[in-house]
Amino acid sequence: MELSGLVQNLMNGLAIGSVYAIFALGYTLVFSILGIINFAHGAVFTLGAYFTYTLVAGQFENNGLLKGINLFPAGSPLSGSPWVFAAATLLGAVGAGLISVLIERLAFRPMRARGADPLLALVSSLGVALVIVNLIQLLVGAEIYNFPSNAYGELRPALSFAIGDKIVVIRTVQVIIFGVSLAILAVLGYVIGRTKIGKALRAVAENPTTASLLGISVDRFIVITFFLSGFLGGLAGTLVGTAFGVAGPYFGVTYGLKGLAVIVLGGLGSIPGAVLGGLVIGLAEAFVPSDYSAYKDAVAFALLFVILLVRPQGLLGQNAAQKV
Amino acid sequence: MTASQPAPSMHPTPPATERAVVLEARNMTRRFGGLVAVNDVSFDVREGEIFGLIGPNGAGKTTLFNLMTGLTPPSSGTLTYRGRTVTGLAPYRVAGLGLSRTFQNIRLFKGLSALENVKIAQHIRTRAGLWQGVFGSSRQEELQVERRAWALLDLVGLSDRAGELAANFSYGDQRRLEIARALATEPQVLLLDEPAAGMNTAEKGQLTGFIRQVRDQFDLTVLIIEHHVPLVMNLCDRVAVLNFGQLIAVGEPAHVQRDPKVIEAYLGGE
Amino acid sequence: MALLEIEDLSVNYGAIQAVRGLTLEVNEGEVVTLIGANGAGKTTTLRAVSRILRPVTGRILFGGRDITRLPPAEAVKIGIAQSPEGRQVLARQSIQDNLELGAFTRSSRAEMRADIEKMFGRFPRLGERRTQLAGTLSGGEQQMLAIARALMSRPKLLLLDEPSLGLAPIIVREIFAIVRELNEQGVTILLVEQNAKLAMQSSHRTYVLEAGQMTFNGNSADLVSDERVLHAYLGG
Amino acid sequence: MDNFFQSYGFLLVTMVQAALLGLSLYFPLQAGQLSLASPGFYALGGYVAAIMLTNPAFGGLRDALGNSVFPLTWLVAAVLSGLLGLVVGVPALRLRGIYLALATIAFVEILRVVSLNLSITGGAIGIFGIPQAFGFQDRWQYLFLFGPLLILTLIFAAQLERSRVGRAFRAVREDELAADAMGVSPTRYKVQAFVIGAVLAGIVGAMSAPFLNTWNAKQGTFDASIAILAFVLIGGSRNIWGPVVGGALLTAIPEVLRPLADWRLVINGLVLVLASLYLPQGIVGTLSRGGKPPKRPDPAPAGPNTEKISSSHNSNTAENRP
Amino acid sequence: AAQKVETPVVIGVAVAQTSNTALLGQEQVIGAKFAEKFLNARGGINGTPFKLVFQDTGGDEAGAINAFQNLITQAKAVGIVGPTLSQQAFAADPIAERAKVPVLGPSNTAKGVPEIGEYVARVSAPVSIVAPNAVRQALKLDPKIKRVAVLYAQNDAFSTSETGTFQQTAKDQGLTVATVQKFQTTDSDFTTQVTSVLNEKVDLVIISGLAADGGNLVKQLRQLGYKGLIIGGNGLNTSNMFPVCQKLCDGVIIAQAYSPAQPSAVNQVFVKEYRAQYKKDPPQFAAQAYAGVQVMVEALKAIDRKKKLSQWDLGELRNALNKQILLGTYNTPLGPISFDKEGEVQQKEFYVAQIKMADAKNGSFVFLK
Ligand SMILES: Nc1ncnc2c1ncn2[C@@H]1O[C@H](COP(=O)(O)OP(=O)(O)OP(=O)(O)O)[C@@H](O)[C@H]1O
Ligand SMILES: Nc1ncnc2c1ncn2[C@@H]1O[C@H](COP(=O)(O)OP(=O)(O)OP(=O)(O)O)[C@@H](O)[C@H]1O
Ligand SMILES: CC(C)C[C@H](N)C(=O)O
Ligand SMILES: [Mg+2]
Ligand SMILES: [Mg+2]
Repeated sequence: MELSGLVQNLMNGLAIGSVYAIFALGYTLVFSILGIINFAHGAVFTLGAYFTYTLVAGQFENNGLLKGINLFPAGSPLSGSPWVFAAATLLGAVGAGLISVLIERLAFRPMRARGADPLLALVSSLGVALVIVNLIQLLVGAEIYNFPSNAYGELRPALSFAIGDKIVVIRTVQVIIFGVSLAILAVLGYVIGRTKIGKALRAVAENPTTASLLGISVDRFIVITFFLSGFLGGLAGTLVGTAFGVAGPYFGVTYGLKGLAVIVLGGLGSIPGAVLGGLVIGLAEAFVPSDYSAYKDAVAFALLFVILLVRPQGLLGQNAAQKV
Repeated sequence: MTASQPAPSMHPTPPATERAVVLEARNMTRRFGGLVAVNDVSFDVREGEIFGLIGPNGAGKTTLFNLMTGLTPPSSGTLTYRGRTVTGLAPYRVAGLGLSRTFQNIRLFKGLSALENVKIAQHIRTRAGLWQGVFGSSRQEELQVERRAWALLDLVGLSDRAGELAANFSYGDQRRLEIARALATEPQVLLLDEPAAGMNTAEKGQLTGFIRQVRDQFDLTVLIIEHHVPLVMNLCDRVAVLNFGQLIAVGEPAHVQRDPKVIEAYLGGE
Repeated sequence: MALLEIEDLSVNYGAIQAVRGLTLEVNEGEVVTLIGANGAGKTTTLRAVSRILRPVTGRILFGGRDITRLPPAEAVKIGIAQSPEGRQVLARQSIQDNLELGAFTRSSRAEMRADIEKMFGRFPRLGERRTQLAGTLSGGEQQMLAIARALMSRPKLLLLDEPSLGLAPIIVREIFAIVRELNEQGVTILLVEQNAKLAMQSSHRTYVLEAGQMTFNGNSADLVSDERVLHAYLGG
Repeated sequence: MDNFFQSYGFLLVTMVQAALLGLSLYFPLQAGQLSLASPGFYALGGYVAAIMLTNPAFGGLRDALGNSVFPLTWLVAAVLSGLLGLVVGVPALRLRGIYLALATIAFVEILRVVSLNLSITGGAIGIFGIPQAFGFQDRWQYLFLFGPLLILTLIFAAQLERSRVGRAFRAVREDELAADAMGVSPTRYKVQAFVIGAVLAGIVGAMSAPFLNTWNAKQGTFDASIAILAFVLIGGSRNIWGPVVGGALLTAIPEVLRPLADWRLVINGLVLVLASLYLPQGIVGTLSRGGKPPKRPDPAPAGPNTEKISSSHNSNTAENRP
Repeated sequence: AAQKVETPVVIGVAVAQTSNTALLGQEQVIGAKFAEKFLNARGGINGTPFKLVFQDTGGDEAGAINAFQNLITQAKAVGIVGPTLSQQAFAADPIAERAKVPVLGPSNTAKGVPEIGEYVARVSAPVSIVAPNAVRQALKLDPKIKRVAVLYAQNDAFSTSETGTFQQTAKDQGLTVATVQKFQTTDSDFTTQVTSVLNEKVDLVIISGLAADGGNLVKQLRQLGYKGLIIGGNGLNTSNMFPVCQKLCDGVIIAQAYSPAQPSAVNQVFVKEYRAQYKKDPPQFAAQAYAGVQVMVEALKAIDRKKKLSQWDLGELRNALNKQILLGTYNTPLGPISFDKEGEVQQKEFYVAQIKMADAKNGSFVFLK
């Protein structure tokens, strides 16, 4: 492969991969503490984007029960400035975090109290996802909403340079997403890996009863985790939304499967694993020769399959340290 | 039945030294990273013997059991059982050869009833495949499995709770169930990893008699890991002592008990 | 004064009544032993005191305060620690992390570090292995870790569920030395032990449980020579 | 009545079909394997049937066999699914829990993408105009195929559960390592359970292709994997009736809710949540809690081993406690 | 027993109101509801009102079959307009065929749909007829075009069949297909495809996909620096694409089976009312759904004139309706249409439009002559 192609694929892969990673982080957080896959995460991701959109645009158009309602009849004060947009993004993420906490309260906690099969959480969260997605459609319709293109101010839409006679380009939005996901990784990695909070989280994850015997308030930690997960999910939703449009109520759900692949590849419950997994899958997809682009999805999954056979616990997953 | 009175043996047993060697461990070694958990251990176990394995915590006793039953592959060394090499076989094949064990950290099928636990362990001694099972042509075999399972539960005194989930048993009762399950595989060598843990002194005494009894009834050779010194001294024909992975003494209990190395490493001066 | 008072406690697992109408008390500064056959309800009692089981009836008072409805994490905060049956070490964490988590409710990092070193002094075996994952430790090593971890919270009341289980004789002696030493420092201890003789020698009073109910109790010194106890638990 | 079958015939058959797919996931789950590969084998079976029933290459065969071609499609689907199950199962079953689930989903996705790109599978459009099994005109007539298959599968499952192999499955589910140490080969029984599920899903697929009139890559997807898992969990994963009840109910609910129009999927979601919360053991698990205690069989007509134990069997068992 | 026809007469509409496909189905619902309101206001079926019964098909085959069965047996619809996707049509249309209920596909454009059976017809012109117009138009705008890149959503039945037509047309017109890139309708990042396109130095890009993915593709092509012409397929033929590529949608060429500029009176009324309500031009899918209902209603009128509908037996009416649909010529918002004997729509006028964005959100399809 030519150098330019290599560089281009690398950049493409990193960009796509960080989108996967940022989505998968929230998944993995909840998994790491409760050992369950929260299928509603995709829906929370979508909600984050819709929340931000509501704050920015103030109204929804053609369809749904909210049609015709306008938060800002005098024209939105919020659109246009990148700082205001950033504030809206933050609020949207907080909203998503709160919803996530609510989901935990209503759909997970009672189940834990009854000692249900943890797999059942899959079903329960699937139900929650169904409710959220269809409520969105009922309220604002299935159409695509998009953030104003000047959300990030006057940044150029793409950065490009040439290697030889070939051009290499990357979208600015993707650079932003890449940066944000690295920053999130750094912060989370520090909190989980280096602080007392992180240790307690891992203890709760491994054995809640034992954790409570050590004075760790299990429920409180679970709430914190869900908030974080929702917050990150919502943030990711907005970021991805600015890059690709908020493509209807199913927007986040389509990331669900990839996100799952990412966290499993990286190692369930591992924060750096989620990021590494995202990047690996992103890169693998980017390096599929374009003649075979039809097999792109299959390549990601074939890679996953093969890697799992070699490393059954995923790339950065811990081998269950169990001695007989 | 009490500790001091051994159950009357059904066979007149020849002295240990004259009996055939059934197990030969040769230079068995296992490393975990830099740690040598079992270090070049060799010993023989003879037919019908009750062979004790003692040593400080972390000496490598459980690891040695794991090596012998195929759960952990040795880094080097071999174990032969009646002339056949056991090391390198999968655990279920080792069980098939007739070596069965209990676990220090109890590993029952917790979500299944006591009865099921014991039935499952007869797997290797029964034949019915998928189709025989589905077409009901294995009914005779099933009935036998069922009967043996009850008999074994009787033996450990748990048959009145046969239908209860293993998880619901208290710690000591789980240990009893583990022994019944191990016996269900119809072993010729029984490896017990701290069977008396969680039992009180009186119960430990009963256990001594019980182990002798099953040894005689089923013609077993027994290896036992135990920290309760009186039990070991009372029960075992011979005792091996491990320390930091190495065998530091093998011999008759009374002899080993006086070994200064053993006293220093394990028993502690008193 | 009684530090721990259990009044008419009953605990069920589904339909199974594991503890029935148990009343007992542990005075401040006392070591109390709880003995009984397998399945008598000893572990269940400790789990109820630690608040991980919810009693059906009865009250649990700690320092005069009713803690029957307290969440388990709060129980640790007010000074109740347990070394549980089956060790329950956090298998995927290192020895060091297990001990640090034992001190979760404490705030001074420096004190915690010093205490960890103290534990390593007591159990050199653990000190040699600080970074080893607890799940790969031998049974006895895990037991030492579980006890050390319980001590890390500097409890007022220490609950020990069969602490000598799986330990070599030397270490068993060490454990009971610790019990005495802690007690001299004023820690109150409720001890469940199968090694009844040793436990009674190291304790002030003893309760005997049978099928979820208390059958008798008294000064340990008296009970050691009691016929009934002798026969049932001491192998006499 | 007639009208009932006309209106709900399709639904009834899809309910039975869902029950069968639920069972195909239930088998590996019996051996503790969270395999979500069913939609893959289902899709494979469907393609096998669709191709055999429409592809000109099989024209001669169809003419020669008449209606017997339908059972033949089931057989071929079963065999191919079984073989593929073996090939995928042996390596994949080294994985545990969610890892296995994802590896099997990966398998489903790979199959999907491949079938999208092959011409024999009709690419993205798929295969349409599939002839009707035995000339059935109404959807409900397919009950004559799926119904007996369900009954046979249930009998199979019930018998299996009581047998030695069924016990081996449960042992592996409860504790692989202990099972191994007690003489049960985990690999062998995991693969067996997986292949049984694969074969069943393949046959269901082969029966479904004519039933749906068309077959395409959307038949085997991640969504289907999750839906089938939900059937089993909501119905109850520890009883053969669980997948049946769960599959039938969860298939019926969105249809029953049709009068709610726009709200129907919202309510459907709520039902899933509430069912998970209030029926933690699944519907059947909750209904059938507390089985009766096992009964001791009549004393043995002395076999060599039992004799030994019974002869020493002390009447006072408590005394005999070790 | 023979069933009488009830009033108001029921026409079934089975389109995707949930799932991913709802984005398109939602427009069809609107179009059909417009038809219901206007045609009833103008006397319905010679004075007898009719009523639409909607059944959600979701996005899959089972959903479509269930919806059809419901309409046939529960709602006793005389005919059905639906389903949304061709793939669903292959599953559900045979159900109607066997029950002898006429079906009009409002948006099924894949090959082979009318051939499903006697009772199956469609008002949506197949891609093979519509698509080539766009390529011809592009060449008119820029005769120097030589190299073409073709991109399509490979998991979408209709997009894969459309791309075949596009590629054939390009070759027929003497163009070089420099690269063919595939994607999924669920994809949102197209950097890989776009950079391949850029490096091939093409001067025309042809996209077959749906609104969200297609819109994103357009947006990313432009953002990453593609300057040439873009042709979008039928799936991009909706204003739903505007919010996705916003200003960057500008200039995309789309061949249409419908244009708001179509001058017939019926269309102009439709457009006016639609604009009044939604502040934008009606999209093709709404117009086609409207046309589907309209065809049913007009065919019913013709039957009613011979014998009052209330006198008919339901089965016979369905039969007669099927025959009548194929006989008539209808003046719909799509322009005048009729059917061949297979049920394939015969449409005279096709359009090529170019997107003109007024601002970030609003734009229109400008009719190219
Ligand atoms: N999987 C493993 N990884 C790392 N170290 C291990 C592993 N298994 C065992 N060890 C170490 O090997 C040593 C021997 O352990 P083993 O369990 O055999 O001891 P033991 O003699 O049975 O002790 P105990 O009497 O406490 O049960 C221990 O120090 C233990 O920490
Ligand atoms: N999780 C459980 N579910 C059901 N029953 C249980 C459970 N745990 C314990 N039991 C039952 O409750 C009773 C008391 O058990 P507990 O564990 O308290 O006994 P114990 O005195 O600690 O015994 P051991 O000395 O064997 O540890 C026993 O009959 C036991 O079978
Ligand atoms: C709604 C449309 C995009 C459907 C497409 N024309 C099809 O036939 O599948
Ligand atoms: Mg050990
Ligand atoms: Mg206990």
